[in-house]
Amino acid sequence: MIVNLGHLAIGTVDLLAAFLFMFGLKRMSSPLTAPSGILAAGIGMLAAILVSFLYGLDAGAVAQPFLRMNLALAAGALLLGGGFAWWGGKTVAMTAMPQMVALYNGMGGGAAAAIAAVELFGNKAQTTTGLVVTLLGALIGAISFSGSLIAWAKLDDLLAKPMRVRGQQALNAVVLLLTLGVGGAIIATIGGWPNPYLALEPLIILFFGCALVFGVLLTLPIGGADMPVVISIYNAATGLAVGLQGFVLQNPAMMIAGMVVGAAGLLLTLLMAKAMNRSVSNILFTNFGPAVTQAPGDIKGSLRPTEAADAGIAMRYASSVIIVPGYGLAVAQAQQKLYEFVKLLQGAGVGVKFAIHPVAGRMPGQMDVLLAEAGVPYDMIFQLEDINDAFKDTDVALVIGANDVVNPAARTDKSSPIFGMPILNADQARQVYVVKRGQGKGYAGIVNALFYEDNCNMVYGDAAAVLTKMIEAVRGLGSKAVA
Amino acid sequence: MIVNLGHLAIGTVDLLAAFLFMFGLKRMSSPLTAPSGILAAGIGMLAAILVSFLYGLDAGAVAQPFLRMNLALAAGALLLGGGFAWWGGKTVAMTAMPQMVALYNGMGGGAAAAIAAVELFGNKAQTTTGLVVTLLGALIGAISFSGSLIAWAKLDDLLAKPMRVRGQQALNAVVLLLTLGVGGAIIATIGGWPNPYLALEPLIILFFGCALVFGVLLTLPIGGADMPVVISIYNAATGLAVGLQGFVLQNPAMMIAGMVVGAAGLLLTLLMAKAMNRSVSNILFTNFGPAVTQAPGDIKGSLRPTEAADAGIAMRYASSVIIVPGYGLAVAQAQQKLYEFVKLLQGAGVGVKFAIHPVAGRMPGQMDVLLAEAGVPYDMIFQLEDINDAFKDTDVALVIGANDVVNPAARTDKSSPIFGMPILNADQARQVYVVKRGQGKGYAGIVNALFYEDNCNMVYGDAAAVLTKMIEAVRGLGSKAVA
Amino acid sequence: MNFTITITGFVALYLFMLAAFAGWVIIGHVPAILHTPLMSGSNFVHGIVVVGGISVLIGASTIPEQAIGFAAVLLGAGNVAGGYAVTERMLAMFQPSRPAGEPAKTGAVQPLRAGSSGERT
Amino acid sequence: MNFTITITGFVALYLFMLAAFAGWVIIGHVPAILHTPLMSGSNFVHGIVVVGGISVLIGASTIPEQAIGFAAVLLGAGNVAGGYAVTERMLAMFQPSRPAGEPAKTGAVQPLRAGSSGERT
Ligand SMILES: NC(=O)c1ccc[n+]([C@@H]2O[C@H](COP(=O)([O-])OP(=O)(O)OC[C@H]3O[C@@H](n4cnc5c(N)ncnc54)[C@H](OP(=O)(O)O)[C@@H]3O)[C@@H](O)[C@H]2O)c1
Ligand SMILES: NC(=O)c1ccc[n+]([C@@H]2O[C@H](COP(=O)([O-])OP(=O)(O)OC[C@H]3O[C@@H](n4cnc5c(N)ncnc54)[C@H](OP(=O)(O)O)[C@@H]3O)[C@@H](O)[C@H]2O)c1
Repeated sequence: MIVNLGHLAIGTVDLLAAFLFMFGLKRMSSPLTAPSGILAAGIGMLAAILVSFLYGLDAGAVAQPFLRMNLALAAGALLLGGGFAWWGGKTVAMTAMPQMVALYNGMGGGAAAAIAAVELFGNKAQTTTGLVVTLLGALIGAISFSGSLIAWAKLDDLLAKPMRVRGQQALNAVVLLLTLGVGGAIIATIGGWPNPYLALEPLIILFFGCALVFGVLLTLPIGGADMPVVISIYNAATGLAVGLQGFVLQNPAMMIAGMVVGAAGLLLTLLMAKAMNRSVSNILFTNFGPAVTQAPGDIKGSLRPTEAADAGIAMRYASSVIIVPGYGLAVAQAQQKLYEFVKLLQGAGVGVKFAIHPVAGRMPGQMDVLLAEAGVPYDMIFQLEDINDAFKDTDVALVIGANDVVNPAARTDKSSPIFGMPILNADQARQVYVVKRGQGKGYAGIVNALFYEDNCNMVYGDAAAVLTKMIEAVRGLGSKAVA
Repeated sequence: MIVNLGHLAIGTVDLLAAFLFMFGLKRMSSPLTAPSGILAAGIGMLAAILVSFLYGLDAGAVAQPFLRMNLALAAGALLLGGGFAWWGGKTVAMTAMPQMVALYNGMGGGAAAAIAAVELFGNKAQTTTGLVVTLLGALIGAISFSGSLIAWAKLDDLLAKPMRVRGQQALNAVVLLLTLGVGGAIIATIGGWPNPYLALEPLIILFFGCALVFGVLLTLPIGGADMPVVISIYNAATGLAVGLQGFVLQNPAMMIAGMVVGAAGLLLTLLMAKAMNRSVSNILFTNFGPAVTQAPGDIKGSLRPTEAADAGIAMRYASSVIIVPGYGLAVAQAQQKLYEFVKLLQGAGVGVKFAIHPVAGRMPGQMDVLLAEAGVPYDMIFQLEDINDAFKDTDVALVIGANDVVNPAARTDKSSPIFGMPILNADQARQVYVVKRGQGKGYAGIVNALFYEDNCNMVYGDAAAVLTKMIEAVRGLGSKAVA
Repeated sequence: MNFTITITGFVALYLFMLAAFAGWVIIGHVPAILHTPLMSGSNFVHGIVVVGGISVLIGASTIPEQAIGFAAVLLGAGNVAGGYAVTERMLAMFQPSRPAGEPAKTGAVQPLRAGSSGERT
Repeated sequence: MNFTITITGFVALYLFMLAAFAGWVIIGHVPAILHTPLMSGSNFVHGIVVVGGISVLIGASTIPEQAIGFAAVLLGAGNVAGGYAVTERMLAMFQPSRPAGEPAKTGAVQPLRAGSSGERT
């Protein structure tokens, strides 16, 4: 009876949680409703976790002696893992978001793999279907685990440049086949076929080892800037692994939540790749070859540097300014300074907007989050298609730490790696200021003809330093001017 | 083995069908993709129907002697019911769409109720849950069946005005309670409780009888113009009934398809009610009271009739015309004539657009379908929020068979039954022509102050006749003018 | 392997919840211009009830069961065929300007994606 | 009544199909401005794996099972707590103009619903 009530409680709460997850994700489709969405999903999660302790009522005779210990272990693990991750999530710098998401995602994949490991070592699968699903979930979870950790290390600059060996593709294929082979051997062994070479346990360990190595090999060669797409893929993969383990554990909430994330992550990946004008397989597998070398003769004109103070004052007397932030803004952590400057301009009656390219920065939406962090209201922030026609009626375009996203080569130069990508029409503004430290190229490694245009001046220096000078200059105009 | 393969085939095809249903409905969110959407859903349906004959492999010993007969009966019923309905659907006039949908919907509800009847008479429910779900599905299906038939009869003018008795609400409540009571008695009887009054079979018959009567009583008092909302509710109800019977029959495709329609129909109902600025319960239950009597003194000005020919020629020499079609256009079946006239105007260089109010006509989207039938390309058709600002820059607004949807009382007169409903700003055009037969009021039964405005002229007559005259007049200007 | 489908109470609730959610989200973005075909289209979808009718009729073993089962299939088939016919007919009518072969002399009319609300002309 | 949940192969496929469809449709309309929080938000949702970890750990009856189960809960809890923390933090940052208490002297800036594509300024 009590056991039955336990099942009733778990089933009801899990059903509610599954609904809240989907409802929450749905509400995340607008900045207005998003905070309530994550809250709803969070409530569902909390309830599901609490009620899951009722599985203790189910414990069979074998597990009974361990029950109190196990319950304590579960609570301890929850507090420990949850506490650390919570603290990390609350304190990490906004610019480090991509690697944090990678880390948490890897944890999820690892958890799914660990569940599979318990099932496999305990030989708990009832049917061949169950066994195959367990192995599949273990494979995907383990790859997602080690791959995400590599992605995290790369983004956190713990690992240097992309590492590749000759014949990387072949090596990867061999390791994957080996993993699948070991998986087959496991199925055969459990199915009762004679296997003279290895017992079940070593086979399982080998299986996980191979899967983990494959995840590492798959991720190492990929460039740091492609990592967001990779993280998104692993996010979908973890979702899939969780869904599969949900089937193994006969837990529909896990099945649903995992599969929803699997599909959502896949779609998000495709959207990102599309915004970068690349295919997913191109990102994953063909990230080779030397950087494009461009004949310098292509570019006519010369670079005209100008002082930060002069540029700042010019903007103070403009009537409209559009700001194009890019990866450099994140590097310089200058978002607060930037908004301070913008508020000065607004106080002086200058109309200011932000123009965000879908792949500005190193993660989709990174600039939006960065600006939001600085307190910029989101109705000042415009996406490419909403603002691109406005540049031509604008006095000043301030390009700050951005490069590829305003490179006109995307429009004209068929040989350019970014050809075909829509770009922000900063060059159409009456005056363009470009803030960057020096002659550094953008992510695509190509020269930017915009910098040589007649209406463009360069403001050299770290974005934060340049903005400080601009703010001082405008403030220096006296309180009347900044009324 | 064969039986197992049958289950495999049914399961696979049904899974595919369930997916195609959702995929198809999703594609119906844009006129561009909608035709492929209904095709996809249709393919899924066809496959599901064909594969369902494999249930024959399942037939137990009792049903075995009947099997060939039953298969033949099924095929016959399919051809007979499908053939008639197909023919009806292909030949019905576009203006009769609402009642056709009501009819088909009633059929679905009836089918669900019939399935439940077989389950109940055969006493096939395994558990109390199953029995309750069967009864619930039977109730909803039967109500939807009889209610939809009444809706059909009303819309097809087989039934006259709303019929009400005193204490209608109380009567409805009594019948509903009676139905539920009989349902309870059925559960008790099957559960083995002593029931001295009635045997199981009469109880079941009584149950269906009460449910059918309730559907009739619920629908009879509702005005014909509210029928589309009622149909939409019954559509959702049939979906729900089908989903419940799907559970009883352990058929997940039925469960999913039914529930998808149930939710979709509910949302559609709410959207419709919102567009009419009324609540669903208001439509269903409080459709009483005499029509609003308005003091004629409210309206200043006088009606100025004009000749159809003059109005037509005036439009020929305008540079922009917006046409506001309404219920009268559907009554007059004048959509073809209207588009003929529009093409004449376009040929002469006049810019013409159609402005559609969300509740113009007697069914949401009815005007869109009507114009589409006449061949009007859908990019000439604008919804209220897309066109309302354009009236003020427009030479002529031609209001044809519409009334309430252009009544300024909705903006100003708090006592008006349509107060608060957004209306089309036809009154802001430089010149307004209103085509109607006489002094007839609109659905809301109130006087329209627009008709008395200085910039408004009335063109009396049946819409088709008026348009014929207009076409002749414009043609009469000679080929040069209509170059 | 055995491919019989068993859906216990709770799993049914999960299926219902998911399906209802999907239905709700799918419809959320349909433009008003398509409300009528959408109504008949969803009407068509619940015609799947005919499959249930067929399975019941096939399992019938008495004359009354056969009669009611026959009615179920008849009605369900009407739902399916009629719903498809009217929906397909209506949808085929919605045509954009260009492919319709019209001379496209729309004058001041700026083509606009149908149902794209939020844009003002 | 018995509330044990049994999901056979086919029903699992139905659940998976429905969930995947729902996930796909839900994400279809998310504006680019929210891509990062959405990624971390969906990341949070698959943290439900921790529930699986708890059930496995509770059923553990050997030291290795306990150890791996403990790891599963530890990792899953990290997924949940971290995913929630960063998502909530990011979303709290997105503020519209007015409530932010700014003097709203936005000059020529016309407020526009964030992420409303299709409108051109
Ligand atoms: N968003 C995504 O999801 C994503 C993902 C993967 C790849 N990408 C790629 O990343 C690129 C993004 O374009 P983007 O225009 O944002 O950036 P970018 O093209 O990478 O250019 C960044 C520029 O910022 C400057 N910079 C660096 N640190 C700076 C500092 N502290 N202060 C001032 N300037 C600094 C650099 O020049 P100096 O060195 O001279 O200062 C560099 O030219 C695209 O090519 C895109 O395809 C994006
Ligand atoms: N669309 C929906 O879903 C729905 C559902 C339920 C209710 N409604 C209600 O229906 C109303 C719809 O407004 P509406 O402006 O379209 O129509 P309306 O307000 O009902 O007015 C129709 C007008 O057309 C005229 N008319 C009738 N037959 C005609 C003919 N053969 N030739 C020319 N004119 C003719 C009538 O005047 P004469 O008699 O003088 O000709 C009448 O004034 C709204 O009140 C709405 O709330 C709509």
